[in-house]
Amino acid sequence: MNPNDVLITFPELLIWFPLLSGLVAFFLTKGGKAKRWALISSFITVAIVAVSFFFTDKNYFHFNNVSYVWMPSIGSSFALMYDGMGRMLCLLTALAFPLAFLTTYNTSYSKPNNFYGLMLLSQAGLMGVFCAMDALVFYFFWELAIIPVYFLASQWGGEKRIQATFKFFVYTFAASLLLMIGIIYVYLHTPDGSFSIHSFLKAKLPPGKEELVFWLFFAAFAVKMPLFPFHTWQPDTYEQSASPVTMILSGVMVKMGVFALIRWLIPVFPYATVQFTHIIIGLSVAGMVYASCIAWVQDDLKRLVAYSSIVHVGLMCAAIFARNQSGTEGVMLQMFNHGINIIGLWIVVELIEKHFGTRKISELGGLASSAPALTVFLVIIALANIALPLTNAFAGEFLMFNGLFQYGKWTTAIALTTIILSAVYTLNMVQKVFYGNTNNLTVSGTGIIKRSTAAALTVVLIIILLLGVYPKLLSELTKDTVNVFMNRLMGL
Amino acid sequence: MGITQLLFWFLTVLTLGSALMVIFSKNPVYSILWLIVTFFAISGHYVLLNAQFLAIVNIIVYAGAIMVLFLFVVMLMNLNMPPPLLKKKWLTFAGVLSGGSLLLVLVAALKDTEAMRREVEMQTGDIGLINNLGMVLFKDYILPFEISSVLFLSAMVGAVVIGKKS
Amino acid sequence: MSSIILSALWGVVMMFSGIFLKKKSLAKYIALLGMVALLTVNFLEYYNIWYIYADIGQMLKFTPFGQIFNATAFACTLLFFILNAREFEAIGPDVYEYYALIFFVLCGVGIAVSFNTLLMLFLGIEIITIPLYILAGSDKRNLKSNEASLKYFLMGVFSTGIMLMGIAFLYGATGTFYIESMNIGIAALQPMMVIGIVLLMVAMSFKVSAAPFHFWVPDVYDGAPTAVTSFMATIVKVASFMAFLHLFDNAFGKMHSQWQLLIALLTAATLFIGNITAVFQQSVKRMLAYSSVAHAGFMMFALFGLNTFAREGLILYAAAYSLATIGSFAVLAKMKDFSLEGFNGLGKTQPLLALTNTVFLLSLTGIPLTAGFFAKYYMLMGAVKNGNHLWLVIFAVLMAAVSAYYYFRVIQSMYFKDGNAQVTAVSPVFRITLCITAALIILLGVFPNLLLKGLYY
Amino acid sequence: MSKLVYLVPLFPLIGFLINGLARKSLSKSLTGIIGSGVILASFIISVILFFEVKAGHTGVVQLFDFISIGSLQIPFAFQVDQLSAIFMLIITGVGFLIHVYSTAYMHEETSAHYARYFSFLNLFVFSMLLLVLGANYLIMFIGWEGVGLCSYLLIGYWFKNKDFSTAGRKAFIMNRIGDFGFLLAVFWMIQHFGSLNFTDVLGKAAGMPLNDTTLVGITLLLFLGAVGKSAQIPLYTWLPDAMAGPTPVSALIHAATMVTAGIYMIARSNILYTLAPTTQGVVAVIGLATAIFAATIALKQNDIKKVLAYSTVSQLGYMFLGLGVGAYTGAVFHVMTHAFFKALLFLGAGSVIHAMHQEQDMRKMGGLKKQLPITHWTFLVACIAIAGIPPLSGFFSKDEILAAAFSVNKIYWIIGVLGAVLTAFYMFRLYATTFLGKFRGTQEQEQHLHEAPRAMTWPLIILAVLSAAAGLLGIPAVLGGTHELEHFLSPVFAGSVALQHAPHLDHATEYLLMGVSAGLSALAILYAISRFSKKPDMEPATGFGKVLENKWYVDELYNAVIVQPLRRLSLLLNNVVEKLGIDGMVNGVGKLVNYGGRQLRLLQNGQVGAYILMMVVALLILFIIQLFVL
Amino acid sequence: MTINHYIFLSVALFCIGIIGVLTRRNMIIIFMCVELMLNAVNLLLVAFSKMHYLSASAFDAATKAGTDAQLFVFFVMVVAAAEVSVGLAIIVMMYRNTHSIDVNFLNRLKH
Repeated sequence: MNPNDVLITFPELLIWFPLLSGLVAFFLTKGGKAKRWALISSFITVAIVAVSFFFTDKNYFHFNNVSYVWMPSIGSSFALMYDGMGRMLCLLTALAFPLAFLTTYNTSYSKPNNFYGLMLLSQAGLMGVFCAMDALVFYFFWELAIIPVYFLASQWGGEKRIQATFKFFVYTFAASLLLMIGIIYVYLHTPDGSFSIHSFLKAKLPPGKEELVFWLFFAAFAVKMPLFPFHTWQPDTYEQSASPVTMILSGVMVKMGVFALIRWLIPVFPYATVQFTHIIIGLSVAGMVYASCIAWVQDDLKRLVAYSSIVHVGLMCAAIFARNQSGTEGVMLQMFNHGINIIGLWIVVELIEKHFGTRKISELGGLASSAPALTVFLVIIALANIALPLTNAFAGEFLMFNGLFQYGKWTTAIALTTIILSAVYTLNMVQKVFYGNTNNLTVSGTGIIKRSTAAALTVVLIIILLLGVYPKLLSELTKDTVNVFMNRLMGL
Repeated sequence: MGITQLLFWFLTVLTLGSALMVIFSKNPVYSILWLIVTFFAISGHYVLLNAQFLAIVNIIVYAGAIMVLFLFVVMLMNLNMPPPLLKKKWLTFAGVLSGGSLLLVLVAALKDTEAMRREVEMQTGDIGLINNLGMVLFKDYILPFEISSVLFLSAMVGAVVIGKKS
Repeated sequence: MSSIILSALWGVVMMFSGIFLKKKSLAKYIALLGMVALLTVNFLEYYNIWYIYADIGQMLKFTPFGQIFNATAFACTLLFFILNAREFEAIGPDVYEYYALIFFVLCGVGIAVSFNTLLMLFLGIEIITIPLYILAGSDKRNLKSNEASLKYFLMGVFSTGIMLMGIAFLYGATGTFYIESMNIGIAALQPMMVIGIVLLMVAMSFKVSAAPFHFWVPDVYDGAPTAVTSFMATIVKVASFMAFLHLFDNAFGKMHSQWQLLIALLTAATLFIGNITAVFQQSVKRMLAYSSVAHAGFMMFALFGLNTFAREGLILYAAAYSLATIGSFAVLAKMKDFSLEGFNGLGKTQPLLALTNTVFLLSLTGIPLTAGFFAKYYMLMGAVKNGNHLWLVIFAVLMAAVSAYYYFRVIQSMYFKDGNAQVTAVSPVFRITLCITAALIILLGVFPNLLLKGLYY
Repeated sequence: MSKLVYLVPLFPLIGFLINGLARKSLSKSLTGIIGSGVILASFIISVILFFEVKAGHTGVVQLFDFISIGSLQIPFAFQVDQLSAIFMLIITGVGFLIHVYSTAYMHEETSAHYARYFSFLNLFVFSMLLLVLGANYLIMFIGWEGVGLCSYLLIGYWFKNKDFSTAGRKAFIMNRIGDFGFLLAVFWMIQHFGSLNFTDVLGKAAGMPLNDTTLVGITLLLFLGAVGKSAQIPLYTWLPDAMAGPTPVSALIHAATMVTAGIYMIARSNILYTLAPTTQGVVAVIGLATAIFAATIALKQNDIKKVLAYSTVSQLGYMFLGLGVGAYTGAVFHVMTHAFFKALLFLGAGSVIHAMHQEQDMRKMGGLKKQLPITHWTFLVACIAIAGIPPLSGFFSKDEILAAAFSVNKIYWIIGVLGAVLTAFYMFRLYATTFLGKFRGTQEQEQHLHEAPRAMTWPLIILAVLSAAAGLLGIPAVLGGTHELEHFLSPVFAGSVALQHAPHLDHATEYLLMGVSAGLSALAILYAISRFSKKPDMEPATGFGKVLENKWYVDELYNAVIVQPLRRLSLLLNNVVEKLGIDGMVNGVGKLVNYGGRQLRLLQNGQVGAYILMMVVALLILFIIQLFVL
Repeated sequence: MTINHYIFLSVALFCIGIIGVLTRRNMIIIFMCVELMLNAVNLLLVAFSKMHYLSASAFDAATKAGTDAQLFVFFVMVVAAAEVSVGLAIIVMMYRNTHSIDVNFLNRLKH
């Protein structure tokens, strides 16, 4: 394939398309226009990603890689790559938005044009993060992705949304700035003075500094993931944001941190990684148990899901730092599957909140009688969330724990207690919300699932079961990335 | 100790003494008058250094024009009643202390260095004469000279804008 | 050179047209004409087309660096004029004189960024500040304005004294006023040199409002008429920074390692005081004043780093910071209530103002896609490249996060809080100019090279 | 033909999908036909497969790659051999009978719930088949978790009742605790053997030294999994609570199939255990302890299903004892016989409950012999079988285990026999209280007493025949039999048998042992019948009896020692560490900045003099630093 | 005379000026103290000028070294004059509005 024959590459298309349609959405002030526009746009994005899966061959290199000169004076270029991991996360991003839009298709937000415009902008930012091959471009999108989310979360949501979002924003912003220093530092030590990831991999940091810079990077990623004990912004933000925003935040944004660990942190700082493995795995595992315990005593559905997300992310982080093939492959699977599962959970939570007017576990009950179909969906998604076999999350968690086991038996044993605790809090929630007798709040659940949400839930369900039975679909996709990652670690 | 030295010490004592009087006089008018004395003493130093042009300019511009202007303003405001020193004693004390320590620090830093032994030409030398200065001013320093006219212009405009009654 | 002469001349023109033209409203057109002429002349000069020749001896030295800066400053002033035309008319009767004074200041700016001797530095700085004493007090009946003017004046002349003492000591140590002749790299400086450098550093820090020499800033910025504050906080401040950098780069660059720690301390103090104090401000005007102190802290990194990144970064920072600050002051000037509550609900009553103001505030925070991001980026790059005192860089970004706190409070007020923000009449030209300013910020935020590649013409 | 093995789990899966998805549109009879039909289909294929295996055609059938990461290849594959064939037969056979039984038993449910019930039941059979068919530990684990899930769903089938759903939750969590061990073992195996396939793992393990640390670790962890699944001490408490589910479920899950998964798993991994005598000791002791402990509790229970539940726990203990002493065949044998008679007991109990209109307290029954003749006779057969009276099946299987226990440790045997005696006693206490004596229920109940419909009685009869006759498969040599089962299973346990060198008991001893246990049991039966047929204990128990009635207060103990402290810890973490500690720290930074701002701005006091003073002081400091410090 | 005499004299004068600025409340006096500081600078510059002249003339009798410092002093005086005109205008304006020339009176703007 001649590079000149390629009109536009997939990664570019995935960034520009949502960006432009997002900008257009701002001007669709009338009625439900913006809503429809956003939905159609997000479907097209899914279609683009779907089409891109036919062009994975090496022959299509030029469809998937691009590099424009951006700032020659400091050696930064607008370089994008669409590798297996990027492809998978782009797919997740592409899927997350229509799911979010479908769920809330019957909700009317004030100023829908701004709402949907900002949503699409954040999609563009996320795509950029997952495809960036240049540290500066990466940082650029990294920050860009959260700005729309800040506005979204502050404008639409719960009562305390402004404070909660503010905390989230300042927290992540501070951490990102540390990342910026880290990037600059590495850049200045690259052999060819470039921000390209390939130059970053060749950078030779002076002795004693790699550790410091490692932490600068790690801080940003840890806050974003969020890793215990940097997580306190998360439950508040999830609780207060509007559901579509929460879906994006937890389903996709969280993956930015995990993604960045694999793409940037560990390959760039292999020695520091080895050095701090114990600390980070320790933190992750402690965080898993800690968050599980806390999830148990939550009364708010959103907070409960938020803490469960911390547990999952802790495991992902630990598995990455175990630095073996099994763990990394597991993380790959889990990045996608956790995204789907948690979006599914949010859909159910959103439906419950909208229909019954509360998210308090103590105020709900007996939904299995009043909303049996919802119960089926929720139980399956919740079980997927606790990684029951033959649901999508199982293979990933299995591989991650397996990877962690190669790091340490006792650590794994401690981490593995979370499968018990997760069963405890999940089933506790299912029981309190769905079983038992209905009360006057929950007496009628007719019409809780609209056609659009049913479609969204069905998609989630299909993915859960399909990837549960045949995880290879995903693992084949990311195999190359894992191999590259492992070779990088082995080659040292 | 030659006459130059004597003069130098005399002028030095006069300069510092009158300067101190400036800041310690309660009446602003006295302060101004002491300041004029200081300027004269400094002009004396200029003469001693054979910087005749500056000596004259100093007297004309500073002691003559500027100080009269000050005096004029003070008189205009009819402020015979001197405001006391700062009410807060500690602030006065702090001021004196910090000014004094600044002096101390500077003196301590400078006193032992080699450069301090260098001689200063007294009474002779023609660079300070108007002949030399005029030539340089209007040949090499024409640009700053013109620039300072802009400065004056802006000061003038400003004084008018501020000063005129609206 | 042409721009220095032309701006001085245009100042005179403004003065005289004030005498002949009685109508206040004409002043802005003449001023705009002058600005356009200045910009044109500056560009021509940049491409080596000279129309005015003057014997400058060795007193001034023109570089593409200074010319790009001039172009930036003039362009900002142009926007500033358009945005603040009405404010000027509101200050007092002497509109023509205000414009004349601003042109004199621009003359000073031209000198201050291209001086080659300490004498020209001194004169340039004085030409900048003396008209500002007046402008700060131009709202004569307003006691706050008077107070601002007087405070600025008293502290300004004091700093002039400090600066002159520094110059004297430098002269004593080196026997010259030419800055390049002073630039000798020696291991141990003699005390006179040290004293001179420190005194000059203090004096320049005062001008650029670096802590702890910033105390005049909040009071003066708060008290002066908003349009004047906007001018002082932007063009004047960045020009002082250029002078600061120019001086310390060319005169003491080779002794960098010997005074770097002091700059680091000043930077840290500036960042700390500026950002932390801004957090608690209730008046947006005063908050912006403190934020200007905080930004001075970031610009100090240019002196801290003193390398190519830092120099390029300062240009970028100057442009980014000036555009954003001019913009947000312009919006502020239209507000009836300068307090934070006064902004409540601006997003609903004036969506365009709120949107552009958001862009300005985001740029000030340093969010990507705005010029502020790359400005900060270059500054930090310069500092990290320098290699010393990495703690300072980390401290700086933490303080930048604090800055997000107070800038976003304004954004919150505008969008997320209920209220009915009142603004005075806003003309279409104002709106368009505001949009242009915002667009420029975003353009520079995506392609900072547009500005920087001019440096290597 | 063995290629068709995938059909065995596939049919129930299809049944699950049809019943689950179309639950609102299917009629009850259609649901029942689909639900039972798919199991029948599986059963037929199982039978065919069984004969294939018998003819020596064993092997692994690979369907697709489940996980393949570098060198770690975990295929989705089924193992068809003697052990899985037997279990397949038990599961589909007993499962089919229970499905048929359920069609009648659950007939009062609405059709949607009815379909839900059958879909869960089908899903359960599917999971159980996966468990026994899996050719590696991962597929086994999938089924392992799957049955846990189905157990959760079926126990909480009547979800409106909070206690029932709590019981379901408890079952799932207890199972998860077991899974914790299972998973760790799996990871350890991957690390050590690089594979999870039975052939690889067991093959590689065979060459390892005795009592290797890794082996002991793996086997202990696997055993933890078995403890959870098969309800052994200390994780047995879920099983009695699981009686909250519909009675056929109790029969299927909590007697015949799921709880035996642990035994299957250890039997499958027999070589590992044989090579880890330490673990074997642990298994035997825990099994024995459970057997006796549960038996004591069963003595004082009044709920008909609770008695059966504890008896299940107790019998499972025997099976573990068998595994612990190396009598793998015996354990499997007991699984089989137990599946028949315990399913029969439960179904019989279900018939009684059905007749008594959901009354489960046997103190309110009595004298049902006349009204429920078929139930009564089949129940009696089951009771005799479980009590270990020759020649019914329970005698042979239990005796085989006890004999093996005796040859390892005499004390095992003594306690085992004690447990058997207790079993006989409480089973006949149950029998006597329920069927003998006078009716003690209400008038209304008495009028409605009726024998169950045919769909319920036929399974009872079939199971009764099986309970009575299954022993024939394993008549030991000492009684002149050939022990068909041992012969059949020998390829699976060949490795272990070769390693074991248990002293063979001489015939005299064996006779003695059999005689003692059977005799004592018979005495206990007679005593129980005479004691309870006339006047069952109606008074609330006192003293030690009360402790037994309250199950040794184990649930309360767990609650007080584990659950409540954990919950309190969680609350503490949530309210103190999270809110005040971590979040407080984050917010504290914000507050600190705010406070700093408020204090710092006081520097800006508006006084020019002060400003200049600060400038001078700063100048002074800079001088001092530059001139004297540097 | 050696240069240190002049340096110490100037520094002393300068510091007296600073002390005056710090301790007085009358704005006019403060301003005068600043003038005192400027004069200290002027004196120092002239002294330096003569010092450099002396050392330069040892090598070149026709040297003009030191001229620039004296011209600098001239410009300082120019600027000082301009400042005085502006400063006094501001002080007068202030006085007109408040009838006070006490700097402590200037405290509307703070915090």
